Amino acid sequence: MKAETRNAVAAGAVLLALCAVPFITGKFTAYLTIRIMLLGIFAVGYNLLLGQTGLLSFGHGAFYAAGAYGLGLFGVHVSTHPLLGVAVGVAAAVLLALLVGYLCVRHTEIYFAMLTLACGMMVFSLVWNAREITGGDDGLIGIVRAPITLFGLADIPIARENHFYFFVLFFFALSVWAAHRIRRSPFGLALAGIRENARRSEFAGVPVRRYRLAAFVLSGAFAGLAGALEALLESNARPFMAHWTHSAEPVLVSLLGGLSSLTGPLVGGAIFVAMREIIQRFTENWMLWFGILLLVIILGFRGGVVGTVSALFRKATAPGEG
Amino acid sequence: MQSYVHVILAGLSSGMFIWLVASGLTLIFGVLGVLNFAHGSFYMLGAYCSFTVLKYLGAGYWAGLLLGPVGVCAAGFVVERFFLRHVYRLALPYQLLLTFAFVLIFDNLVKIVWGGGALSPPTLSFLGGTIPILGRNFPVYNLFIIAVGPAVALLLWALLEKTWYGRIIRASSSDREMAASLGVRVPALFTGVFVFGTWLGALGGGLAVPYVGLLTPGMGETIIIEAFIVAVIGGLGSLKGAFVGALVIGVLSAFGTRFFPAFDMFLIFILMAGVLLLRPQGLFGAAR
Amino acid sequence: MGKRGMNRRDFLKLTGAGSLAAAAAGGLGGGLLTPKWVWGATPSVKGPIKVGYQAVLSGTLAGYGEFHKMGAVMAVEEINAKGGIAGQKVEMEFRDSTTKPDEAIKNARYFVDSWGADFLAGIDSSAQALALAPLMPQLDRVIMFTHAATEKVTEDFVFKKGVKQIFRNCMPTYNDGHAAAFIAKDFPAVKWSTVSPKYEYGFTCWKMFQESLKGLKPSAQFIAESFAPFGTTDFRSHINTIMDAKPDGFYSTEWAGECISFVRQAKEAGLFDKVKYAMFPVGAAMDVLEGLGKDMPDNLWISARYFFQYPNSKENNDWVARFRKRWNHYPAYVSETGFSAIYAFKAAVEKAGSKDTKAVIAALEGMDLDCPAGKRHFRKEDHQAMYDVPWGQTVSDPNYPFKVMKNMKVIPAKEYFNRPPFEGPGTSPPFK
Amino acid sequence: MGEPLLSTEKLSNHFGKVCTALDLDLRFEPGVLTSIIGPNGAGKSTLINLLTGHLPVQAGKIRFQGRDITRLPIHERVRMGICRSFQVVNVFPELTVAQNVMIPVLARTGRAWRPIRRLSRETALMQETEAFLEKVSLLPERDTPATALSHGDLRLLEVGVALAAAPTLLFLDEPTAGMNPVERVRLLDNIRQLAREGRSTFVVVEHDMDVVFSLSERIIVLHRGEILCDGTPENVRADAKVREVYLGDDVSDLFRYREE
Repeated sequence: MKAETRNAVAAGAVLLALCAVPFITGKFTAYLTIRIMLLGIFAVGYNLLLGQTGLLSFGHGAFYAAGAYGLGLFGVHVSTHPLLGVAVGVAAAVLLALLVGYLCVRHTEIYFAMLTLACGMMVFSLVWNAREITGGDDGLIGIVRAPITLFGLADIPIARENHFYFFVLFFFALSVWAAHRIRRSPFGLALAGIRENARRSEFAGVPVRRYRLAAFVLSGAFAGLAGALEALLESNARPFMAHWTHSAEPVLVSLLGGLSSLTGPLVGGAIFVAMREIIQRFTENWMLWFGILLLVIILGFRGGVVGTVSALFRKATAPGEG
Repeated sequence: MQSYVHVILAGLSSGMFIWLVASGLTLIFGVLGVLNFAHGSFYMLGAYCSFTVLKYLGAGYWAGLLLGPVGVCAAGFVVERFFLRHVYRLALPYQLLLTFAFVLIFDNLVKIVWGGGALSPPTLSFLGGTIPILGRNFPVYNLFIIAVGPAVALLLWALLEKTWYGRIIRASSSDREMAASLGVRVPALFTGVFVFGTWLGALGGGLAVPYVGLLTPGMGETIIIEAFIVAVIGGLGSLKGAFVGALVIGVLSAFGTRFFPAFDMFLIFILMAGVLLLRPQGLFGAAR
Repeated sequence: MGKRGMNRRDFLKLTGAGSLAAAAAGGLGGGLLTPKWVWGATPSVKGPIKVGYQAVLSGTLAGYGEFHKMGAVMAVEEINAKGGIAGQKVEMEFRDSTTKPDEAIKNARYFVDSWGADFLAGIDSSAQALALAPLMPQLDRVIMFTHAATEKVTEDFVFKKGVKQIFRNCMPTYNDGHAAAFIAKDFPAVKWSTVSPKYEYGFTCWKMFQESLKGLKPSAQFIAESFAPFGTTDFRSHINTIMDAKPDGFYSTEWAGECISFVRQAKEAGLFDKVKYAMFPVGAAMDVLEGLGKDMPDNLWISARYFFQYPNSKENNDWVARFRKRWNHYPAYVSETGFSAIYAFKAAVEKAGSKDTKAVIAALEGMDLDCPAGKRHFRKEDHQAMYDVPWGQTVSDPNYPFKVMKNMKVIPAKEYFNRPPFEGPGTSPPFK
Repeated sequence: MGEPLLSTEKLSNHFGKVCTALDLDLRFEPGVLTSIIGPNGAGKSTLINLLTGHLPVQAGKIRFQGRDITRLPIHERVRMGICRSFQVVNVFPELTVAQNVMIPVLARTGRAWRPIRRLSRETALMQETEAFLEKVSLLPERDTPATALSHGDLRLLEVGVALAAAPTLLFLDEPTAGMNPVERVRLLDNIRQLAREGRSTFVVVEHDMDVVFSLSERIIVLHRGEILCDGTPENVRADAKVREVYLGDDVSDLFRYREE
């Protein structure tokens, strides 16, 4: 299939470019790339819920925070093994997503958005107030990037920036591949059906609420993974990860890039991080210009940047093509 | 006894204050179906404009209160007419994103025009001062706010229920296409309602100047969340719900802060989640 | 690792293994030994001295960023006018740190890795300072905190974990917590109460105040406390809590805009008529004084991390006059700390004869620096600057559009600063 | 006649004062192609909505293959074998025709839960989907999004999606509404052929008398939520009440046309 190989080649090229970044660019660009990859994991997972299943959540920062605090507390109290920490972080996010999701998926549209916002802010104030455990608003400090010990045989250090870069790159590639496969899988098609027409999905025999919960928990897992990795990157976890303004970031990023494609949220994430940094270099009033940029993209690129650009290039549209 | 009365009074004044902000938000959502994040910015702009009229043009407080919000209506007009109008047909996230962009822009503009530092308004001559209630002073202005709240509610009720104009607004909020097919110039009506909602938000800002006694860039961001909570609990789109919701939240948080020290926004978000779970349309909202 | 502190074995394993593997996988690790990191730097200092400064320039605290900037820009202008540092021009880039830790981290990395900063300075929020601390060994630049007050950053990170790159020239929580008790012990008031911020800073200061006052005056009781979340604009319920308890002493670490709202609303409710002894450890901040102006009640005990009338020395008065001429504003405490931070870098580079981090750290440790706020002594153990700040009662003065201080009292810093090793008996005041 | 496929006891429903179903006791036998007719507002669609779960039951019981399904959620009723098509087209607009029909097949075969498996590799699934596409003669349009289909093809897709759930009892709500005669005949032949295969029992709500009388072995006439008549096409045509209330005069000439 021509389109399939074309995408695979493009993905391979991007992966190679990402591998080269730490060698050919400065340390700060490598750091920004890590931030873009973290936001990419968060947003590509989130878009499984918004773009694929059609549910707008404003509480996914809570699962991001669950991942970060899960890893952090595990590291401080049990073991600092990064892979175990990430696993615990993702597990914590999945559990929290299961609880919040079970409550929220009975609603849709604005009520689902408001309910997830309320749940997210509950987690935020819980983390803020549980000072003894989470360190309150100072954040959970003392998270260390210990080397990965593989069954005592080898120690892979990830403390240094370059090594940690590949640690994140591995999870980023894994996440994008997983999201791609999910979108292409029977499960992905069922989710798309729910987005397009939830009532008809029920009449097709799809237990809609259970699938929505599955998509919710899945996107929560991606958020937890991104949170755990940020905790390792910045050596701390902060209540503001659960704040609704942070939960709004994957929404903004997916819309910027384009909801209906796999790469939309990734491109949106790159724009979000890079443009904020570039604007800050020219002016202190970065919020003004960033706001104006958002307006241009919302009104100018109606289907998001990727949606509009790919529409321009694609002559014969292969329907349903990513 | 004294503490109970003062807690209730404090709750009423803060509740009515949130109602003033939530009223514009709810009206706009009810008619246009748009959840306007930037409503907090219009509140902030209302405060800054009234402050400017008060301080620099030497006009009295009341002139500030009336002229200030008018300036903000121009901003509201521009936002709806040239930007929001293009996203009505788009899905909910796009509308939220558009209003979110304006929050960033207005916060930064205020800092550029009025500077980053906190501004303190001159104290009120008329309606200033306090009167002792049960041995403790209570600001006269807060009593005025407790009175203004219901007055605005009555004004809105009268406008929507009694006037011909109100009937058109209610008609197009329940069925946009039908109203349009009956010859209602819906786009113009939407602009009018949005500007009126903005005026309400700006009025809230103007009234806030003596109440909060402080103006800082981004001051709208904390009040908009409280207004959201109230709008949701009262029932999205229902003005009556927003009014009652504001009273409940105001008095509840006043009691919470006074008698349950562990009280926090956490309890208010539990209430919000509870209402959404058990009765999504809120206390008075129309059933979904 | 955090709670138990990093023990020796873990620390070595972490860095030991880290550098070994890095050397072995040199190709993978990229330019390991950057040419600049050479032992025995040559005496002459090459290239401009770059300072990366960041403070809050957006949101409700935007005013603080502007006051930081006034102080720092003025210092850079004056130094460059007199030939710069060790003959090199000083360049400064100023960024909006917002209040979010990840933004502060990104800016710090940008300053060092992309812009090539030699020094970092600024930071208003304690959470940002604590988030930056573990990063400093990797960035390996001296950072001078000019506002964040948390004592954890100096006690835990500098002293216990040995992150030598961190310095602070601004008064930490000690003045707000401990010194306030030294002032309060002389008052007849016994039943104390507080309305303080509902986050670490508020909790820590109230705890310090209680411990020190209990030590100095065992009869002291603490009968009511109410904590107001960040962003509170309506304090009336909190004030009700205090007035219902009928205390005779009141203490509050509300600061910036929230302090203005609180004082205004408390005055309306008559709190200050009922409670004769009210203390605001950060009430003398210029934005609060100017914000309240004539509305500031009299006889409140206030302090700040620098007050423009103290010390009444030629250097300070001259600086204040220069500041007012340059910016048409009275200097805020963050303007003084911003100004002094740049001069601290100047003194350190010229003393060390190099801008290499290790040399500058050595020069700064134990240094005595004359600043507008008086003499600052950078303690060797935790890199915290010790200097004296005044306490006084608000009084109106025809020369100023805001209230100033009368009955000024100064507690020497060494009497109330926590002492190394910051754990166990005898490390926090009152000292026997 | 053994256990009925589906039966109702005292099934009733009202919207405020308007009663749309009053104590209906109905039985549907397997393999019997039934039509439900009645003037507008007689409660035809309401009946289907009640039986398929689209509308919650206010009073009365529904049993399917002996089991009480009154409170059963929709997707479980579909799993048990009850499905329906919609009067107003209600498909998956942005998805392709093949994807539209694949979803019910996926759900039925339980393969929808596979998150990593490539859809393109599900050959068995693809063949089954194409078989259903052929039944509604939409195979050529397999890769066009539903939004790009003509009205007639959309109606076919509407029925195709319902068929793909392979229900034992399928309610078709005016399947041929808006179709041109050629498409209509083609669909009716398919339905007749499927009914003959005996896997699914069809119940059709229809206005077109030609379709009703040519297709169904049993006709239920509804009027104001009550059963006016229930029997073979012959006794329905002969029944005086039906003629007077429902068929009225203009249709009687239809019979004249029929008898010539």
